[in-house]
Amino acid sequence: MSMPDNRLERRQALHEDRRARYERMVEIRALENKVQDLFDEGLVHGTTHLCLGQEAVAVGVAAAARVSDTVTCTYRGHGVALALGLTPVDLLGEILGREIGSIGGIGGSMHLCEPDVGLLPTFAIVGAGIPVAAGAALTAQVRGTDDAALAVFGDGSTNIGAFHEALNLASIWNLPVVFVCENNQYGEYSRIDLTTPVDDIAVRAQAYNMPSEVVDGQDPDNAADAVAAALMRARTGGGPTLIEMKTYRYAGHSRADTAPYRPEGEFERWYEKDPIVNYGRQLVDEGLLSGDDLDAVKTLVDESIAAAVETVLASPAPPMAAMFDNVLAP
Amino acid sequence: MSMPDNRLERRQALHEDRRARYERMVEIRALENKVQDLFDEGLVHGTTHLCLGQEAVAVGVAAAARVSDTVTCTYRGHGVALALGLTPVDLLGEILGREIGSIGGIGGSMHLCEPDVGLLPTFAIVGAGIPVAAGAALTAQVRGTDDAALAVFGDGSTNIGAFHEALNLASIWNLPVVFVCENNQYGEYSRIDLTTPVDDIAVRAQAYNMPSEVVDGQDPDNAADAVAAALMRARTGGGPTLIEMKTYRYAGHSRADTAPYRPEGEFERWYEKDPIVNYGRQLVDEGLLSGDDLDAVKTLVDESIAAAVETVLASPAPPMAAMFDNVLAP
Amino acid sequence: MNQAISAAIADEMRADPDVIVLGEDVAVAEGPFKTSAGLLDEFGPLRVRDTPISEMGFLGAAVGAAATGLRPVVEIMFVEFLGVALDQLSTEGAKFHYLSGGRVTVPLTIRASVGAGLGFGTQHSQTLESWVMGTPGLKLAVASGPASAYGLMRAAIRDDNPIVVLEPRRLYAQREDVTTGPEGVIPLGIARQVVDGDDATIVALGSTVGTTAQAEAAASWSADVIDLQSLQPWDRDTVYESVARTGRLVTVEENPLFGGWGADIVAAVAADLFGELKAPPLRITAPDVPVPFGKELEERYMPSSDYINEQVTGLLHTGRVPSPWWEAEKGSP
Amino acid sequence: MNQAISAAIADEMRADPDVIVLGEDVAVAEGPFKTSAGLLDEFGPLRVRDTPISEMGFLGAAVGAAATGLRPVVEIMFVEFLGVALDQLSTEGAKFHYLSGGRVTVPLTIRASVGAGLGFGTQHSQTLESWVMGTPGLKLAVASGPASAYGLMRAAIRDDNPIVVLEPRRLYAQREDVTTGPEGVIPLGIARQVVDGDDATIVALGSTVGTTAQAEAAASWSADVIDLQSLQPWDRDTVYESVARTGRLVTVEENPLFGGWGADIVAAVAADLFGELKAPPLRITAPDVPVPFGKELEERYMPSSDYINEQVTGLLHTGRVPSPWWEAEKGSP
Ligand SMILES: Cc1ncc(C[n+]2csc(CCOP(=O)(O)OP(=O)(O)O)c2C)c(N)n1
Ligand SMILES: Cc1ncc(C[n+]2csc(CCOP(=O)(O)OP(=O)(O)O)c2C)c(N)n1
Ligand SMILES: [Mg+2]
Ligand SMILES: [Mg+2]
Repeated sequence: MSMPDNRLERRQALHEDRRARYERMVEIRALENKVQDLFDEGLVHGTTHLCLGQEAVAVGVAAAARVSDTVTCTYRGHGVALALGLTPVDLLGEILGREIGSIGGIGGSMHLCEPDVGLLPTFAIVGAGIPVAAGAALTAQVRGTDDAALAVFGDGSTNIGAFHEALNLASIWNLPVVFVCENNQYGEYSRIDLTTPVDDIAVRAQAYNMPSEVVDGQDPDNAADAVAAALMRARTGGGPTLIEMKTYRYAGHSRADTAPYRPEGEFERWYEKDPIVNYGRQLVDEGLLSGDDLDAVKTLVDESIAAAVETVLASPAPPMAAMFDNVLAP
Repeated sequence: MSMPDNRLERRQALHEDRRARYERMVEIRALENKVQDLFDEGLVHGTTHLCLGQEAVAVGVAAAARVSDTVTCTYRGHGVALALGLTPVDLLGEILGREIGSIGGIGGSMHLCEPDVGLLPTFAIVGAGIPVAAGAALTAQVRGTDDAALAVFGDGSTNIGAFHEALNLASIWNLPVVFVCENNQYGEYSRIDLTTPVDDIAVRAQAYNMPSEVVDGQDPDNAADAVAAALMRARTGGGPTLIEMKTYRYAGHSRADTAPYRPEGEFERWYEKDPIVNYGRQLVDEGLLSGDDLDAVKTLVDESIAAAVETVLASPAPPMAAMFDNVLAP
Repeated sequence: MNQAISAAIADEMRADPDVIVLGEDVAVAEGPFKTSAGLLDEFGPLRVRDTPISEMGFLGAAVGAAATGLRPVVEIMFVEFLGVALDQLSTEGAKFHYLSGGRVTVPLTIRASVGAGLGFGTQHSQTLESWVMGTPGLKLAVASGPASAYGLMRAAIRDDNPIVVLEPRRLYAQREDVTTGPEGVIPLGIARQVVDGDDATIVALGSTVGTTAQAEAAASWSADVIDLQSLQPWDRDTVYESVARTGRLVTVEENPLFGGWGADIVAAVAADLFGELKAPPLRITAPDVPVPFGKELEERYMPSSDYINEQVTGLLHTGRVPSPWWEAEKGSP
Repeated sequence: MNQAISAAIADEMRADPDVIVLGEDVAVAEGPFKTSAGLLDEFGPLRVRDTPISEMGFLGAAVGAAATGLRPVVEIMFVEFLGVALDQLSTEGAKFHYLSGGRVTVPLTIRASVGAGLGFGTQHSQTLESWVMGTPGLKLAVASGPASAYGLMRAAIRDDNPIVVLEPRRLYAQREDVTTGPEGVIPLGIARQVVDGDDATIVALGSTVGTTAQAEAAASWSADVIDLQSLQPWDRDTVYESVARTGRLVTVEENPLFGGWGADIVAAVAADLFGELKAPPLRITAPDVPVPFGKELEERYMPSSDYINEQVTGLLHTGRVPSPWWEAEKGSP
């Protein structure tokens, strides 16, 4: 077992090796837990939005997409970013506002970016990344490559105009784009049924004459397969797809939110489908990993996250002059 | 036969008397043709958007709604405004920028308003009136009246975010509002299938778990019945409805547009369903009117429009100081 | 300050059954910043409503509700979200009264949190008065603390026009005794002189009011510190009266220099009190960059009281506009 | 001017296959104002596209396309429609470069028609520079005629930043000989002195450039008339050099006074050239009202050359800022 720290290798591993998918989910969970700890210790300036519980979606998306595809994602993007190949140092550095971070500590938790693996700057505005992904798909279409684009966004985002306009545009132009809705059952502190009058987000694709699918988002292979099929359709001129990943947000919306609005027993029910527990079990059942291997992964990941924290805490804050860089391109 | 010039009576007539519906359609057509003439003569400053061919929708909506309901409508609103009860002088006055116009010549063709019959200021921004109608319905809901609201908008408007957000909001709040889409087959110079990937706009209601219906918009009774049913549902707590009225825009989009992009024979095919010709024939068949009556209506209407033009041309331009009125409420 | 806002809304809701509250998580959760605490409990779900994430939709609905008789108070959680809803505010709501010949009014209050200092990053830290300025038919007020928020909010809800009330986010946690009731209402369009002094007139707004007063208290000079309170319309009388006396005008803004509200104050004073200025008008602002995240950078981005002190001192000593701090910073490698 | 715009886009499309054109009815119909004449024919439907009515969607798509290598030119038919799309411009596109540590660029040109004079009414007649100003990361240029439109458009398309180019609608029909090719390109950020004179520096933009030059030609005084061309960034050197010589600054704007771009020019000059001003800076603007429709009212709304002449003459004779025309008008019953 190995944990590559090169971004492209990290990404590559997910395509080839289901054990790597398991590792990456464990890593995402460990990192998110660490972020919560750091926040509770007062080390995180600002806010955080954890994707605990949604690890399989992130890994599934990254496993299916290739690095020349473009991905847009939200403020709840730590998992997707790690899965795409960013390193824990890239993330923690950014979240803690250090020079070593993904964009030099200028952005924070909500603003990660890594063009090398196809990640555009992540979006703090709900829905904003959806048309932007359609635009990245337009580039592929105009240039005649077989690249595609993916937008990852939440269930609550499907109520905003940008979602509607982007899906309509993608459909009428037959753009190679996959819309991945992480339906984690909540938008901030509101359960989805309080804001969204349909049971399945996927039905909304009918308004655009677009294929769609409801997918169990708690299984990374399942998620990867669904995204891969949609990507294949996109690359071969079949146009866009809306995929609804049913998943669950284990933590509150952000920061100190403890999710008191959650009905009793809901978390527990979802935890039965925990992507890490179940996928680990599955790999053991298949003989790909042993029980000891699972422990070893956890240990390895914990060590690597601890090391990343150390590296990041030793990294300086961005110099004052950094705020003047990159306002305009030369 | 009589042509009331009081706005409330004009409106009332449509509820009670199908001959009035015929008259009003003839009036709308005559007015729109007159506007085009005035435009061609250089008497209209700016632009116009005629609703020739769509008369039955306007009359149907006005016949079904009551004056305490609120209506939002677009720049293509001459017909709806006349049907709701505004007089030819109100309209022509505004279109020609005279003090006698609907809002004193401050607004022009795209900005008509008459609170007495429930018409909010008409909208020159595509889609903007749709959430506003939802808001008027919210007033009724909060106050516990059984009034309702109606939004009238085009097919092209269903691609904009405001449409999506308004329908979602109306559905989740169960608002008493009826969304009336005038599908006149074109948005500006583009046929609907070039911008909109569904055959029937009505299917879009599924994305909001909302009832919807496709209606022949070339028959005023048909249109009125569909709207009345939806209004009844709205008033009795049944929530919003999307109604798609299939209709056709006889003229170009605006001003001097002669619609060269229209396929050969399309206009002719639609003209077979002409609302005025057919409804007139129907009323004659039913014995409600004679052929002579139809001619008399036309004559009466032409005279009244001619008289309105005269009145308006004799009305002064708004005084310079009028531009400073009503910027802020006191 | 969040308590003062909740209290102001509650007082208006008690006084007028037409007042309703809309926004994302304003009801059950009492607002992401707890600015609608207790409202759902007291006024119920018909009048206090959580919305879907659709600012254009619910702001538009609020325009429609206002135009038909309600007095909606709408929360835009971060002012940047107006970027998905501006049409309804500026092109519809602000123009309804005009476009109805004065027959439709739009008594609509839009509250939005603004400003840097809490680490929310580039897309959640601006003040963006500039998006609202320059739209006839709108009013615009900015709270500078609990009493100010209470008083402006009540006046805004009672006003028959669409009004944007901006709330500097980092003041939500500020506490002070607030006079509630009618005496606590602050009329729109009126500035408030916070500090009296001689050497300059310093006009501040929102978050910069406190910082400026602090700067003045610590300084070797003294100045009139004016909390502008309303930006549209702004109170020329108070500003002019003061500048006529002190002969020097300084504005303190949290936004970038270019496009900031201070330019309007300076341009008006420079035109109307030309002969009475003893020194060039000075605008103290943030630099022309997006708001950076790193804690030290974000702190530096906002004009601090030390910096304000330094700048005004520089102006008084040299009679010229001192360079902003970033000139040196940008020069260095 | 519409021909010059079509020509500029065509020239850039020939030079670079990454340039594409998006907008409502820009392809088959060649643009509602015929500003993309011939483009579909020459460059085909992959690069010249009619969009659904969804400005947020297609402007957002253009941001994404630009961030991944294309150079989109997007038409926003009337600048007001930015009100449904501003988020993508200001909060996304303008901040991508910053939020990618400089690794993503957004070479995006947004064209929008602006201004009054054609009877399009209140919601289709504003200039709205104010919506775009104050957003670091954006550039903003305004065309003042065919040559200006050609030159600025080419520079904008080549630039690696998001740029808004505003096109005064009533100049579309204007015709003049235009130098095309590389010599016709007008660098961004540079003003152009249109007229040389002595008594004042008059800074104009877009539609007011022609009116101001006309006013100057008919006047008893003479002035430097400067076409600012770019507003963000604006050319301090040219303006300062002129004001330092003439000692008087006048700005001429089609927008309302409050929130207008002139305030920024005046505030900068008042600060930096304080001692050199012989008279108060004068802003000639439209009144603070929505744009009215009635023909005479709309004409009066925009500063005419007679009015400019009158105002500047008043300034020169009295050394004070003259009242704007509406003071008298509003006073009368
Ligand atoms: C336009 C806009 N409105 C509101 C917000 C505030 N906000 C941030 S996250 C969020 C909830 C989003 O829910 P969902 O799309 O389901 O994503 P999740 O957080 O569950 O991943 C809201 C309302 C925002 N960032 N942007
Ligand atoms: C937000 C916005 N975008 C674009 C326009 C320009 N525009 C005016 S009418 C129109 C076509 C609208 O088509 P549709 O909704 O079908 O209504 P119709 O004109 O056919 O009645 C367009 C694009 C606008 N007014 N507002
Ligand atoms: Mg969610
Ligand atoms: Mg249509």
